Amino acid sequence: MNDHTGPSASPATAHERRDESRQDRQPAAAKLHLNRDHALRLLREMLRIRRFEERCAELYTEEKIRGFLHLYIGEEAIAVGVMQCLTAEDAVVTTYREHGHALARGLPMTSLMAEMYGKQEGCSRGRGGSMHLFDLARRFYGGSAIVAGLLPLAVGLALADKLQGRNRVTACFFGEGAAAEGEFHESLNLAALWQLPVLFVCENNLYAMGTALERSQSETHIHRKAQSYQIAAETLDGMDVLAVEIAARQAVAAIRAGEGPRFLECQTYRFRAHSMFDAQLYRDKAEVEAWKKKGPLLRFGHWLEEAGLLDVAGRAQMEAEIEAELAAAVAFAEAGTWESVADLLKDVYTGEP
Amino acid sequence: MNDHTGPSASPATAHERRDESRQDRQPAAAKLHLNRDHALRLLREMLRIRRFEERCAELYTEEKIRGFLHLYIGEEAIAVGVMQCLTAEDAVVTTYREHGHALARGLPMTSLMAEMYGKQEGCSRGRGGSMHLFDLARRFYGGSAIVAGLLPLAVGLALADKLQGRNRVTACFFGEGAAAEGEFHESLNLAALWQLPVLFVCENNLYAMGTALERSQSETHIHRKAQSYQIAAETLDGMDVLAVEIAARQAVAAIRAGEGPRFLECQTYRFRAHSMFDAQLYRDKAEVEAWKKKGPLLRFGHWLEEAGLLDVAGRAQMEAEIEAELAAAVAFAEAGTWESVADLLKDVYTGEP
Amino acid sequence: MSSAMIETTYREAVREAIRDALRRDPRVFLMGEDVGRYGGCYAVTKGLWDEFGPERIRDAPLSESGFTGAGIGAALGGMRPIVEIMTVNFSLLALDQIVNNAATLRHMSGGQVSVPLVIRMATGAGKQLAAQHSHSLENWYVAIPGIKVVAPATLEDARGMLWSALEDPDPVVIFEHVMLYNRSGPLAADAGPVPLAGAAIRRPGSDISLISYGGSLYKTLDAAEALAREGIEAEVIDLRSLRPLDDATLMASVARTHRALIVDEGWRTGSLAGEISARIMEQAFWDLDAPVGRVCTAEVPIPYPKHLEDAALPQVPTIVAAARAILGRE
Amino acid sequence: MSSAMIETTYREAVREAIRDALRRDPRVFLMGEDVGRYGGCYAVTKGLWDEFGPERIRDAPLSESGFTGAGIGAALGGMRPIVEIMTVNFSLLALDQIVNNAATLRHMSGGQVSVPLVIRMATGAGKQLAAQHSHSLENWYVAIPGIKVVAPATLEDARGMLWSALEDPDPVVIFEHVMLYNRSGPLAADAGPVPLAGAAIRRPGSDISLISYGGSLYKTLDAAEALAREGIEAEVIDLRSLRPLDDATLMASVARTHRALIVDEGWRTGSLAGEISARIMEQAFWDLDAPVGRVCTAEVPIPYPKHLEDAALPQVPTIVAAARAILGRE
Ligand SMILES: Cc1ncc(C[n+]2csc(CCOP(=O)(O)OP(=O)(O)O)c2C)c(N)n1
Ligand SMILES: Cc1ncc(C[n+]2csc(CCOP(=O)(O)OP(=O)(O)O)c2C)c(N)n1
Ligand SMILES: [Mg+2]
Ligand SMILES: [Mg+2]
Repeated sequence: MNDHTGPSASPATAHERRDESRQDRQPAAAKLHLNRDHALRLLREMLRIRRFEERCAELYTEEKIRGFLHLYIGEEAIAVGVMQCLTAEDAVVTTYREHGHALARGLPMTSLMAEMYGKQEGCSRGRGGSMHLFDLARRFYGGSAIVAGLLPLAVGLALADKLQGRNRVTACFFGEGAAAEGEFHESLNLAALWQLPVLFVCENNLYAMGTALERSQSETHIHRKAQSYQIAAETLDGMDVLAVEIAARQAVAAIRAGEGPRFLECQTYRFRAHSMFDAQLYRDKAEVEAWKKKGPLLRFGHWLEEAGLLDVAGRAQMEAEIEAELAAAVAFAEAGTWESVADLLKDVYTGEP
Repeated sequence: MNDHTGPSASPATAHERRDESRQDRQPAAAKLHLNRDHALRLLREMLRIRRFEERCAELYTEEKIRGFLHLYIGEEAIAVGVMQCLTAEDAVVTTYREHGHALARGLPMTSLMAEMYGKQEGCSRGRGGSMHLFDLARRFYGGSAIVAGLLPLAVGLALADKLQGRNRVTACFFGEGAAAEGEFHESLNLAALWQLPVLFVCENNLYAMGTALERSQSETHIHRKAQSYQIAAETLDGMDVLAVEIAARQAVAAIRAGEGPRFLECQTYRFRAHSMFDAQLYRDKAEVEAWKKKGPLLRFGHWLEEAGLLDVAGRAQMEAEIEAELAAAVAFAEAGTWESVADLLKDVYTGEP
Repeated sequence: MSSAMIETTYREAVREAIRDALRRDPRVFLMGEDVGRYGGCYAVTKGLWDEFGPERIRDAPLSESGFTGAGIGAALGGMRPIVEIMTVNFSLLALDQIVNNAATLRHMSGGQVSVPLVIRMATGAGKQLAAQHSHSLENWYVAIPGIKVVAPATLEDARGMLWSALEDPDPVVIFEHVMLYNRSGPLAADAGPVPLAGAAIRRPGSDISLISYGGSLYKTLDAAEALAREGIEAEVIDLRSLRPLDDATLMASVARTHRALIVDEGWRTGSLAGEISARIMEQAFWDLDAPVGRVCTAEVPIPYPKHLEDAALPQVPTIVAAARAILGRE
Repeated sequence: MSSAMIETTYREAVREAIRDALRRDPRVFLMGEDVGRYGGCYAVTKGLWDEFGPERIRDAPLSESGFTGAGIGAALGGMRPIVEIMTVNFSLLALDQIVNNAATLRHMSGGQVSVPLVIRMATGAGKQLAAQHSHSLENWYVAIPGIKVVAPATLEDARGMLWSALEDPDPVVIFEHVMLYNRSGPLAADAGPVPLAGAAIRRPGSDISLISYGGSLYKTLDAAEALAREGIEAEVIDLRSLRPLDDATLMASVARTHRALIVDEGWRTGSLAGEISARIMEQAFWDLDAPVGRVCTAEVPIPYPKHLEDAALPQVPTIVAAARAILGRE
C-alpha cells in the first residue's frame, strides 16, 4: 500500500508543465495521502465519466439524445481531482460541458442519463437536457449554456455563505474562453474585493469552439489574469488527476482558512469535437494525438498497473462494474417517461400552475 | 527662454509619485521641448477649462444649464497634456466628464456653451447637452453617459485605422471606476490582441461617484490591470501637465511606431462634487484641501511665475482674454435659438424626416 | 381607530420599506452602486449605511452584470437580496443575468430552485438627462417569463410592494419612476405590505378607461380632471403590476366604458401599451365602441432640451386630446 | 432572358451575400465568434476565411459587448462592418452597445455621425437547445428607435437583404432563424440586392390575413394550405422588415379580408404580434369583422424535450385552429 507524499511520487512528474507558480507551494501542505482505495476511486471516477460520455456520443447518433452535446473526454482529471476536496456542504457551479462534474459530484448516473434523454426522471425533470444538469440536494447548481454566465452566480453563493457565517466553498468551473468575457472580469473583482470563498477552476483546453487561445486573448496564461485581481492563482497539469487533487486541496484549505478566493488554471485538452456538429478543421490530428498520449486515464492507469495497485483482472472488473452501471442508467432512461404536455407551463413560477 | 529636457526640469518632480514603471522610459525619448509659448499655452488651456466650468456651475444654479453636469475641475492637466500630442487626424473618445477634453481638443467655447444650454447652435445641435459633446470635424466622438460604454468604440475606431492603413491614434479617456466594468476588460483584450493604435487614458481620481477605489476594486493600481493584457502601461502624476504631456508623447510615439496600444494611469482628483447633486459625504474636507494644494493650475502657475515665464500682468491679461472668450461664449449661447418642436424626430435615422 | 397619517415623500416611503425589510429579516441585504456611503444616486438609501453597516448596505463596483448575478447566487444561497441597479439604462448590462439566470433557473432545474431576488431600478425621463439616461424599458421586462414586474406609483405601493416582493419566491423587478421620488403626500404611519398583483382604479368613471402606470399615472389623473371639466368622466386605472397584468380589472372597466386609452412612457412601437391594446382586442373586442388608443413617447432618443423632451413624452394635453378623439369630440 | 435557377440553401444564400459584399466593397469585413477558422457555428461562413483571410473574416474573442462596440467604432471610422453575434441569446450581452451607442449616436451628436453597421444573428427555437439557447427577441429590437430590423425568410431575401443593409447609412439588425439554414430551393444565379422595407404577400387570399415573418412563415404557409383544403382562403403576409413595419400592406390586406391572425415565435406577452395587433386596432378597427388573434410561443423558457418544445412553439395545427376560430368555424 503506497502512501504518496506529494507530486514527486505521482505520474504527474513525467508531464510537461507550464507552471510558474508552483514554487510558492508549501511542500508540507502538498501531502496527498494516496492509499490504494483512493487511487482506485480516482481511476474509477474518471472511467465512469469516460464510459458515460462515449455512450452518450453513441446515443446521440441514435437520436436518443438531442440538442447540443459537449463531451468532456480528455478533461476528466479536473472534475475528479477537484471534487475529492469538496464536502457535501460545498457548492458546484459549472458550464454546458458538465457531465463530468455532475458524475464526480455524485449525481446518480441514472438520473443523469434520463436527463440526457429529456425524461421526467432526469435530474432536471428532463427540462434541461445535457447543458442544464441540476441537483439541489448535492448543491450542484448547473449547467449553463451562456459562457461565463454562472461566474457571478458562484460569487453570490459564496457571498451568501460568508454573510451567514458558513465555512463553505463554491467551486466554479469554466473554460479559458470564458476568461475573455466581461462577466469573468466583474466576478473575479467581486470575489477578490469581498474575499469570498470561491474556487475558480479554469479548464484551459486551448480552444473555445474553433478559436485557439492565442488568437483570442492577449494574455494566454489565464492564471496571470487572476493574479491581476490579487487572487492567488497557479497553473497546473490538468491531465494529471493527482496534480489536480493536490492543488485543489491546498486551494480549498486556504479558502476555508478565510484567505479569500483561489484560482486554478488546469492545462488540458478535449479529445473530441466541441460539440457533435464540429468538423474540427481548426486543429490538426497530430496535435490531438499528442495530447491523447497524455490522457488522464492512460497515464494514471499505467501508473496504477506499474505500481501494482491494479492488475488486469482488477481493471476488467472495474470496467465491468461501470458497464453494468451504465447499462442500468440507459435502461433507466429508456424506461423513463415523458412529462405530460399538460404540464408545459410548470415551474416558470414557484408553486404554479 | 527655457528649453526643458525632461521631467527633472518640470514642477512634477516636487510631486508625490506612485509610478513604478517610469524607469522603463528612455530618457532621450522623454525630451519635452518646452518653450515659453508652449508653456503658456498649457496654462491657458487649463485656465480656459477651469473658467469655463466655474461659469457652468453658476449657470447651473441659474438653471440655464440643466440635467447632469459633471465638472472636470482639478483634472485639467490630463486633457491638456494629452491633447498636445494628438494631430487633427487622431480621434478622441471620452465620458460625461468631458468639457475639458472638448475644449483642449479645440472645440470652440461658443458651440460648447450653446450645447450646455441645449441651443441648436451647440456642437451637438443641443440634442446632447453636457454629457454628449460631439464634433466630427475634430474627430471628437463624444461624450457618453454610460460608464465604459465608449471603450469598445475606441477600439473600433482604431481597428478601422489599422485596416485602412492610416497611421492615426485614438485617445480614449475614462475614470478608474470604468475599470471595473466588463467592457473595460473586453476592450483592452481586443486592443492588445489586435495591436490597435489606442491610447487608453485612465483618469484615476480615486472615486467613482461616492465609492472610493479601494472599496470597489481589488487591484487599485489600474495600470497593472492594463499590464495583465500585455499592454505597456504606467502610472503618473495627473496633476502635472508636463508629466502628462511627456508620458503621452512617448506613448503616442510608440503607438505610431506600430507598437500597439498604450495605457496611462493618471493620478488625479476632482475638486468638486461628482455632479451637481452630491453632498460629498464620502470624503472629508481635509483630503479635498490637500489635493487642491497639488492643483494643476496652482503649481504650474507658480512655477511659470518663478521661472520668469509669466508675470502678474501677463497672467492678468491671460485671465482677461479668457474672460472675454467666456463672455462671448455665454452671449452666443444666450443668443442661440431653440430647435423647432416640429423637428422632434430629426436624426433618428440618416436623412429623415 | 385608523392610524395617524404622516406627510411622506415617495423617496422616504421606499427608504422606510428598505429599512423595514432589513429589520424584519436578517437575510435581507441591499447591494448596488453608491447605495452605501453616497446614500444612493437619488438619495433613497441615505442614512441606511450608518444604520445597518457596509455588509447589509453593500456598495458594489461598477459591474452591473457581476453584482446582479451575485444577487442571484446569494438568493440561491438562502439570502433575500435587494439589488439596486441605479437606473434601467444600466440594466442593459445585466440583462443576460436577468433573462438567462434569474428568470430561467427555476425552469431549467426542473423546479428544484427558486430565485427570491428583488431588483429595484429607477426608470423614465423628465430630468433632461438626454438620450442614454432617459429610457423606459418596462416593455422588455414585461416580456420575460419567470419574473414579476411592478411599478409602484403611489406612496402606499412604494412603501408596501417591496416587502411583498421579498416574500415572493421568484424574482421581482421594481420600477421606480425618477419623477416620483420628490412627490409627497400623507401616508399611514403603520402602512405595511400590499399585494403585488392587481390593478387599481384610481379614479372611477364611465366614459372612457385611461390605463397607465408609474410616472405617467399622475399625468393621466390630471388629464382625467381636465376631461371632467368638459363633462367627460374618465376611469383611471393604475396597472401596479406589469407582469402579470390584471386582465380582469382592465376588461371589466372596458366593459363599462366601451373605450380605452393607454398612457405609457415607453416608445410607441413594441410598447407595453401595445400589449394591453392587443389584450383588449382579444378579450373585449365586442365591448368596444371605438379603437383603443395609445399615448406613448415619440420614437426618438430623448433630446436634452426641455421643450424637446417635453414634446417627446406623454403630456396632459396630448392625453386629453387623444381621449377626446376616441370619444369623437375633436 | 431570365437567369438560370440554382438549387441553393438558405445558408448558402447568406454565404453568397457575404462573399458578394466582401468582393464589392473593400470596406466590408465580417467579425464574430468562430466566423473564421471554424466556419461559423451554423457553417454559414465556411470557406470564407480561406478566401478572404483573417483580417476580413475576423475571429473575435468571447466578448459580445466588446466586439459589437468595436463594430460600431469601425463603422464610424469608415468601414462597413458585418458583426455576427452567434445567436440572439448572446446578444443580451451586447444590448448596451446596440441601444446606447449604435442606435443613439446619430441623434446624440445632432446628426453629425451615422453608424453604417450590420449585425447578423441567428434566432429562434426548434433544435432542442433548451432554455438559454432558444430565444426569439425580435420584439425587443423592434422597440429600438435608431436601428432597422429585418427577418429574411426566403432565399431571395437571405441573398439580397445583406447588401441593402450594408448600403443603409444606419445600423441594421438581420435575424436569421436557425430552422431556415437548411431550407433549400431554386434561386436565380444573378439574384441581387432586394429592398429592406416592405412586407410581401406570399400567398394571396380573401378570407383572413395571416401575418408572420422569419421561421414562422413556412408554418403559416402550411397552415394556409391546410385551411385552403377546408375552403378557407388565407392571405399570408411576410413582414420581411420588422422595423419599420409596413403598415400600408398590412392594413390593405385587412381591409380586404376583415380578419387577421399574427403568427410570431416570440413569447406572447410583449410580443411583436401584440404591436401589430395594436396597429390594426388603431388603423383598421372599422374593417374588422372579428378580433385579431395571435399565435405565439407559450410563456415558458423553452424546454429541452422535443414534445414539450413543440408544444411551446407555434405549430401548423394551432395556427389552423386559431384561424378557424376567428372565422367562427370552430
Ligand atoms: C455568451 C456566449 N457566447 C457564445 C457562446 C457560444 N459558445 C458556446 S461554447 C463556446 C466556446 C467556449 O469555450 P471555453 O470557455 O474555452 O470552453 P470549452 O468549450 O473549451 O470547454 C462558445 C463560443 C455561448 N454559449 N455563450
Ligand atoms: C454603466 C453605468 N453604470 C452606472 C452609471 C452611474 N455613474 C455615472 S458616473 C459613475 C462613476 C464613474 O466613476 P469613474 O469611472 O471613476 O469616473 P469619474 O466620474 O470619477 O470621472 C457612476 C457610477 C453609469 N453612468 N453607467
Ligand atoms: Mg476551451
Ligand atoms: Mg473616478
